[in-house]
Amino acid sequence: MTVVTAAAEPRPTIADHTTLLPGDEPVRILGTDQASTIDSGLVRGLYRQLVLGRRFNRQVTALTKQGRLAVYPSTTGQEACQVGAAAVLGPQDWLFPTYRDTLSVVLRGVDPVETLTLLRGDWHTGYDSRVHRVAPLCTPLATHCPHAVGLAHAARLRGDDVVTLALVGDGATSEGDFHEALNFAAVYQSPTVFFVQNNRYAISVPLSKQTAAPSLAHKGIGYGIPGVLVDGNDVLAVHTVLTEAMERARAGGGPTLVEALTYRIDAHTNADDATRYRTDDEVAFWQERDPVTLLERHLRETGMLDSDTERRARDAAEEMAADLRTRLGVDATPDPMDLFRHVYAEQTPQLREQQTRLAAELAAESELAGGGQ
Amino acid sequence: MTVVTAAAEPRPTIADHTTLLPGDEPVRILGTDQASTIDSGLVRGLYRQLVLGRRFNRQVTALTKQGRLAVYPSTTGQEACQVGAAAVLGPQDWLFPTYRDTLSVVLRGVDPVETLTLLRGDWHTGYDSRVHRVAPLCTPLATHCPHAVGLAHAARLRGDDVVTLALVGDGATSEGDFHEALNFAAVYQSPTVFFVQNNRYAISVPLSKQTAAPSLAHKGIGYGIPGVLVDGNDVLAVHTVLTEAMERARAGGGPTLVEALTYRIDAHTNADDATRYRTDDEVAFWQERDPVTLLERHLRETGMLDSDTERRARDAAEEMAADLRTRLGVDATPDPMDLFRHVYAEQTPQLREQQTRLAAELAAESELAGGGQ
Amino acid sequence: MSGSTTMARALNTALRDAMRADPTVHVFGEDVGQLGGVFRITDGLAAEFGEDRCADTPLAEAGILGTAVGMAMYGLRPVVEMQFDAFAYPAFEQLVDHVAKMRNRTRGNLPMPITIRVPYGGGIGGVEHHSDSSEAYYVHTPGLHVVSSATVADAYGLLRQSIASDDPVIFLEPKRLYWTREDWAPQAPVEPIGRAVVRRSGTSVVLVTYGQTVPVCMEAAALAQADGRDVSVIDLRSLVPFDEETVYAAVRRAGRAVVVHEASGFAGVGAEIAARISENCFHHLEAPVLRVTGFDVPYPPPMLERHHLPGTDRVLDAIERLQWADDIERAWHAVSA
Amino acid sequence: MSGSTTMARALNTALRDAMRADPTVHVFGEDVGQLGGVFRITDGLAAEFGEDRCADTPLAEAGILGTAVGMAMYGLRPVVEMQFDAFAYPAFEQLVDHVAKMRNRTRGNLPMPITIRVPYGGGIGGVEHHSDSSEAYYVHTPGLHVVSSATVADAYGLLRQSIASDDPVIFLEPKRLYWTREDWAPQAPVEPIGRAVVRRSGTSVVLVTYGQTVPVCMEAAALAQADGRDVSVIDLRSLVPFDEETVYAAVRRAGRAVVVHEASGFAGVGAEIAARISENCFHHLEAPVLRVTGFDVPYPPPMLERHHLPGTDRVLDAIERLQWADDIERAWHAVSA
Ligand SMILES: Cc1ncc(C[n+]2csc(CCOP(=O)(O)OP(=O)(O)O)c2C)c(N)n1
Ligand SMILES: Cc1ncc(C[n+]2csc(CCOP(=O)(O)OP(=O)(O)O)c2C)c(N)n1
Ligand SMILES: [Mg+2]
Ligand SMILES: [Mg+2]
Repeated sequence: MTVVTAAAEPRPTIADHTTLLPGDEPVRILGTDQASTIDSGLVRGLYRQLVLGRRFNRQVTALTKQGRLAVYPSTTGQEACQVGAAAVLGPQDWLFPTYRDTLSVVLRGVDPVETLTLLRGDWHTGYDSRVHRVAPLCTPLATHCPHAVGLAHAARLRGDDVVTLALVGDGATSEGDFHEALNFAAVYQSPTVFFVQNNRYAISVPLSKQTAAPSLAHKGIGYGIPGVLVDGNDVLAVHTVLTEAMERARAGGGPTLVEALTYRIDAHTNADDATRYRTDDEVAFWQERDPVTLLERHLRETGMLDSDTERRARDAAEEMAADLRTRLGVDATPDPMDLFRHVYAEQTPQLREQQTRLAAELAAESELAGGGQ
Repeated sequence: MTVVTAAAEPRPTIADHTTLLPGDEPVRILGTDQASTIDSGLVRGLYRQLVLGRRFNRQVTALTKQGRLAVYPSTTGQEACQVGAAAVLGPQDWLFPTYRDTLSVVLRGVDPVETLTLLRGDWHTGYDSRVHRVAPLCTPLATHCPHAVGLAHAARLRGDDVVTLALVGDGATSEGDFHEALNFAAVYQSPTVFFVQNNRYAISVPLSKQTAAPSLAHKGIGYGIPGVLVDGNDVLAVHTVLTEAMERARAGGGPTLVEALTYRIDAHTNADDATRYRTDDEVAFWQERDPVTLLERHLRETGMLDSDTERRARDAAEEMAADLRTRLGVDATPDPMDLFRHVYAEQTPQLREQQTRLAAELAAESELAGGGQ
Repeated sequence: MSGSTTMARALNTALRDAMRADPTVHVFGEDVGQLGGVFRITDGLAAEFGEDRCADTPLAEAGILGTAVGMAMYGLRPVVEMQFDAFAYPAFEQLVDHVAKMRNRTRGNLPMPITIRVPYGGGIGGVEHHSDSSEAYYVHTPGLHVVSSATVADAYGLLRQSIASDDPVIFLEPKRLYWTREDWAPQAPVEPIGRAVVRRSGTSVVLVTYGQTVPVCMEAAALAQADGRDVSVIDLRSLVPFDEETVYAAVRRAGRAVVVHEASGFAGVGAEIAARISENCFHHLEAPVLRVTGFDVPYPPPMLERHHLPGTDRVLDAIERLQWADDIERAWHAVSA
Repeated sequence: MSGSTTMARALNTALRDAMRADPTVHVFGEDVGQLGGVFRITDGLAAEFGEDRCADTPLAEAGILGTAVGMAMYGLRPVVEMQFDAFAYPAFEQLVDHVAKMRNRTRGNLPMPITIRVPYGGGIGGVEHHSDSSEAYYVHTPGLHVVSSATVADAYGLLRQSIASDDPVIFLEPKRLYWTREDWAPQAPVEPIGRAVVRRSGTSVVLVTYGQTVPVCMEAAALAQADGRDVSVIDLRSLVPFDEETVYAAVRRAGRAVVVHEASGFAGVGAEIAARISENCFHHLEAPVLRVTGFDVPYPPPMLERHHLPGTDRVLDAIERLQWADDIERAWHAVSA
C-alpha cells in the first residue's frame, strides 16, 4: 500500500470514544459521600441562591397574575439548574439564556427589572448584553446555540479567555439549529458548554414524543463531544458537572453537552393549562424531589443550616421580592419614536418619512387630548 | 414515594443501549471467511451491476464532457454503495436519492435517460416517482431525509409494507434537516434506512472539517437508532448491512443509520477541479481499493469469474453505454408552454395571462422565422 | 359579544368535518394533540380520531413540513400547524424548495395537497416573534396558494377548501380575530379559493384588504360615511390566486383606492395590489393608490404595537389624502408646473 | 471581451482589501477556503490570511449564519458566503429573527455588521435551485440592507461599503455577470450605500433596474433609440435603502417608466418600485408603470430559462406599450366610455 495523506486514511478508531458517553445513571452528589467534600461556603451560597430563586419565581408569577407582565415562563422546580448555571460563570464568560432562563440572568447579576423587560411586553431586550456578558433572552428555539458557538469561537480567535454557556430545553434539542451548533462547536473545538434543562415537557409534549434516545446526553458522541447526564434537582451535582465542563472548555478541551434531569412544576407559562397534559400525581412526585428542599435537607442533616443562614437567605429573598413589587408596579413608558431609532445605524429615507408621519399623528393626538382638558 | 405515571419516571436506563453504537472497525466481508458463505448467484449479480455501474459513470462523464449534460456528479469509486442500495429494495420500497445517486436509480430499473433528465438541463424530474417508487433526485442537501421519513410513516399508518431508503452524503449530515429526520424517524419508529455515503469530501471540504465524531454512524445513538459502519467499497458488506437494516425496518424494528466509508474518485462534478484540494497520492490510495477490482479479485480467487460471466457483464454494460450515446445524443425539446402547465392543479388567472403572453411571443417569433425562410 | 360561534370554533369544526369526510386528512404539529394547540384550534381531534390522525410531533418545523411532504407523496393530505407566524421560518427551505415546486417539477405526478395553518399578525399582546405578518414571503413564492379569513363563515369555508385543494395552501389565521363571534352554522363551502368578496359597497373609494384588517376597514368605512364618503370594502380572502376582476371593477367605478394590511409596507402584498391597480385602472384613477400598512420596522411587542398597527384613524387619514374636490386644483397645478 | 478585470476578480480584490484593512473581517462558508469558493470569489484568501480568517465551515447554512451572529456579538465583522441563492433558505430563520432584528431589539448594543454574499439569478445554465432571485424576501425584512452590483467598479465599491457597514447587508452577486470585464483599477469607494445611478440619461422613458438586468436594459435602451425613444436607465444598486429621489426625478421628467428584474413579478421588488412611482409621480405619468419580470413560476432550469428571463425584446415591447402618441386617443376613449 502506498503512503497516503491523513485525509485519506481510513478513519482512525478512537479507542476511548466511549468516554464521550454519559453514565447510565445521572450524576448525583446530594445523598452521597461526595456531598460532604464540597466547600461549605459554596454550599451555603448555593442555598441562598436557591431560596432567592424560588422567591423570584413565586413573586414574578404573582405579579404576572396581576397583569404586570405580558407572560412569565417560570423555572419553579428548575432552580438548581438556574443557580448552577449562573454560579459557574467567570466574569468574562457569556451566558446564552432562553425565554425561561430569567432567573439565571438575575443570578448572573443583571437587574431583575431589566431582565424582565421583554416579558413585561416592552419592545427591547433590556440589559446591555456586552456589559453583563449575557445574550438577550432567546425565544426562537435553539437559535441562540450557534450564537454561543460563534461568540466563543471569536473570542478564541482573538486569544481571549471566554467560555460560553448555552441554556436550552429538551424540546429545543429537536431543532436543526441545536444540531448545527453542536457540530460547529465540535469542529471548531469552541469553548462552549451546552446545558440542556430536560424538564420533561415542551409545552404539552412529553419527552417520549420528543426523542427515543437513551438520553439527550447521548447526542454528544455523534459530534465527538462528551455528554454528561446529571440530576438537575441536585444543585451540588449540577454545579460540579458544569464546573468541570467549563474548566475543560477553558483549558482548550472543547465543548461539552450536559443534560440535567429536572421538572417544571408550574405550567409552561401563566397562559398554559398544564392539567390538560399531566397528572397531579406526576407533579407531586417531582415536588417531593424539590431542589430547594433537597439541599435544605442536606444542610440540616449536616448541621450547616444555622438559623442565621436561613434568616439571611430569606431576608435577601424578601428584599428582592419587595423591590420587584415596587418597581414592576410602575408602568414602563416606552417612547413610540423608539420604533424607528435603532432599526439601522443610519436611518433610511423611508424610515425617516414614517417616523415623521407617526410624530405628526402623536402631536395631533396630544393636541386633541390637551384640547379636551 | 408515590406511584407516578410513566412520563414522570426518572428515565429508565436502557441497559443495552451500547448495541446502538457501531463497531470500532467497519463491517467487511470481502477477504473474510464470511465471503464464501454468500450465495454465488447474488455475488455474480452484484458483479454485473458493478461493471454496469462503472461503465455508466464513465459513459455519462464522457457525454458530459461533450456537452450532452448540464452537469454530472459521478459515483466512480462509490459503485458498491450504489449497487448495494438498489439491490436491497423490494418492489414496494421507496428510494430517496440525491443529485449524485443516478446510478442507484438506474439500477432500480428506471430508464437511464429519464433518470438523467434534470442533469441534462431539462426543467422537470423525468421518471414518474410513483411508478418507480423513486423520489426525484434531491439537490438541497438533506432535505429529502424528512420526506423519506414521512413517506414511510404514511405507509405504516396505512398498514402497507414499505421501507424507505434515504441516500445522503457525509457533508449533508451537518444540515439541520438530517438531524430532524433522524429524530422523527426514531420517535415514529418509521421504517426508514438512512444510508450515508461518506466519500470523505463535501465538494472541497474534507471530513475532518465536517465532523469531530468518532464516526458518522455514532450519531445514531443520539436518536436511539442503531448506527452501523461499513466498508463502502466492499459490495458484499454493503449489501449485507443494508439488507439487515431493511429487514429490521420491515419487521417493525424502526430506522437504522448506516455509514459507508468510500471515496469519490472523480471530481465533485465535471465543473470541479479536485486537484485544488486533494493529492494524487490520496486518489491513488483509494484506486487500489476500487470496489469493482475488489470484487473481481474475490471472484477470481474463488473461481467464480468464468469468462462467460465476465463477457456477459461487459456486453450488458457496453449495450447500455451505446444506448446512452444514441439517446443522449438527441436534444431534448421541451415545450416552453410547459412553464405554466403544472405550477398549480388549476391555473391561476395570473398565470393564464402570462402563458398567453409567452404564446404570443413565440407565435411572433416563429412567424418571423417563417418569414425569413 | 353577540353571536353563537367564534372563529376558533369554526376552524376546529372545519378540521373535524374534513377529517370525518376524508380519512387521508392527517393533522400534526407542536402541541396539537393532547393539548389541542396553544389556541385550541385542534381541540378534541386526537380524542376523536386517535393519535395517528392528530399527532404531536417533535419540536422541529422543518421536520414537520418535511415529513408532510413525504406523507403527501404517499397520497395523504396533511394539515400542519405552525405554532406562530415567526416559527414557520425554520421550515422556509422545505416550503420554497419542495412544497411549492414539487407538483411543477414532477409534471403533476407528486402533487402536494398540504395545508399549512399559520396563526399570523399582532394585536394580541404577544411578545417578540409572536406577531409577524409573513404573507409577503409566501405570495412571492410560485406554487403556493395563500388565503386568509376575516369572518367566522369564511374561516370554515376557506379551511375546508384549503384542505380539499390539491395544491399547498398557506392558511393565515388572523389570531386577533380568533374570538370574533358570529351567528353561524357549519355548511359545506361553495365558492372555490380565489374569490374576493365585497363586504360593503360604496361608490367613492375602495378599501382593499384581507384577514386581520378587514374589521378595521369596515369600521373606517362606517366612520367615513359620516363624512360623506361612500366607501367599498373588499376582503380579498385569497392573495394567491388574486381576484383581479372584483378589485378592478370596484376601483374603476370609484376612482380611488386604499390598500390596507398589517405587514410592513415595503415590498409587502400591498405593493403588488397597488401596482396592479395603478397599472390596470390607470385611466380611472382620480388619485394615487395609497397604502396603509405596518411600518418598515421589526414588529414591536405589545407596549408599542398600537402605534405600529394600521387603525381606523390611519385608514380615514388615507381616505382624506385621496385628492378630493378642493385638493384637485392644487394637484393639477403641480402637473402643469 | 475587452477590459482588464472581471467582476469576479473585483469582488475578490474587495474581500482581500477589506481583510487587509481591518483584522476583524472574517470570511467563512462552504468551500471558501482551500478551493476559493465554487466561483473562486474567495480565491487566495486562506493562503494570505490563514484559515482563521478565511475558513471552510461544516455544511449547514443556519449554522454558518448563526455562528456569524455570535462572532458579530463579539465585535468581529463576518463576511459569509451562501453558495447559491436557494441554499440561503435554510438560514432564513437566523436571518429574519436575529440578523435583521438584533440591533433594533438591543437598542444598538449588539449591531450586526455581517455581509451575506449571495450569488443570485439565472442565465448560467444551472440546474434546479441554482438560479433563484430571492431579493424580495430580503427587502421585505426590516433591518437588512440589500444591494446588488451591475458593474465591475460597483462590485468592488459596494462590497467594500457592505463590509464596512455596521448593519447586515445582503450582497446579491449577479452570477451571470461574474465574467463581465471592464477597465478598472481598485479604488476606495466614495459613495455610501443607498444611491442609485443613472447609467444612461434619456427624456422619454425610464427603465428602473438592478443587478443582472442592467445590461439587458442598456441594450434595450440602445435599440429603442433607433426607434426614436430616448431612454433613461437607472441602476438602483441598493434596494434597501431605496433612492427615491433619483428615480422620481427621472420619471417625473419622462412621464413613463418600466421596472425590470429577473425575479418573479408577483409581490416582487418591482411591485414596490412600481407602486411607489405610481403614488409619487401620479400626476406626471403619461402611462401606467409597467413591469418586465420573470414569470410567476418556479425557476425553469437551463433548457427553458431563456423563455423565463426578461430579455431585450420584452423590455422593448413594454416600452412600446406605454401609450405613445397614436395609442393615447384609444386610451382616452376607454376612460370616457
Ligand atoms: C422555533 C420555535 N418553534 C416554536 C416555538 C414555540 N414554543 C415556545 S416554548 C416551546 C416549548 C419549548 O420546550 P423546551 O425546549 O423543552 O423548553 P421549556 O419551555 O420546557 O423550557 C415552544 C414549542 C418557539 N418559541 N420557537
Ligand atoms: C442546502 C444546500 N447547501 C449547499 C449546497 C451546494 N452543494 C451541492 S453538493 C455539496 C457538497 C455535498 O457533500 P456531501 O453531502 O458529502 O455529498 P457528495 O457531493 O460528496 O456526494 C454542496 C455544498 C446544496 N446543494 N444544498
Ligand atoms: Mg422542556
Ligand atoms: Mg461527500
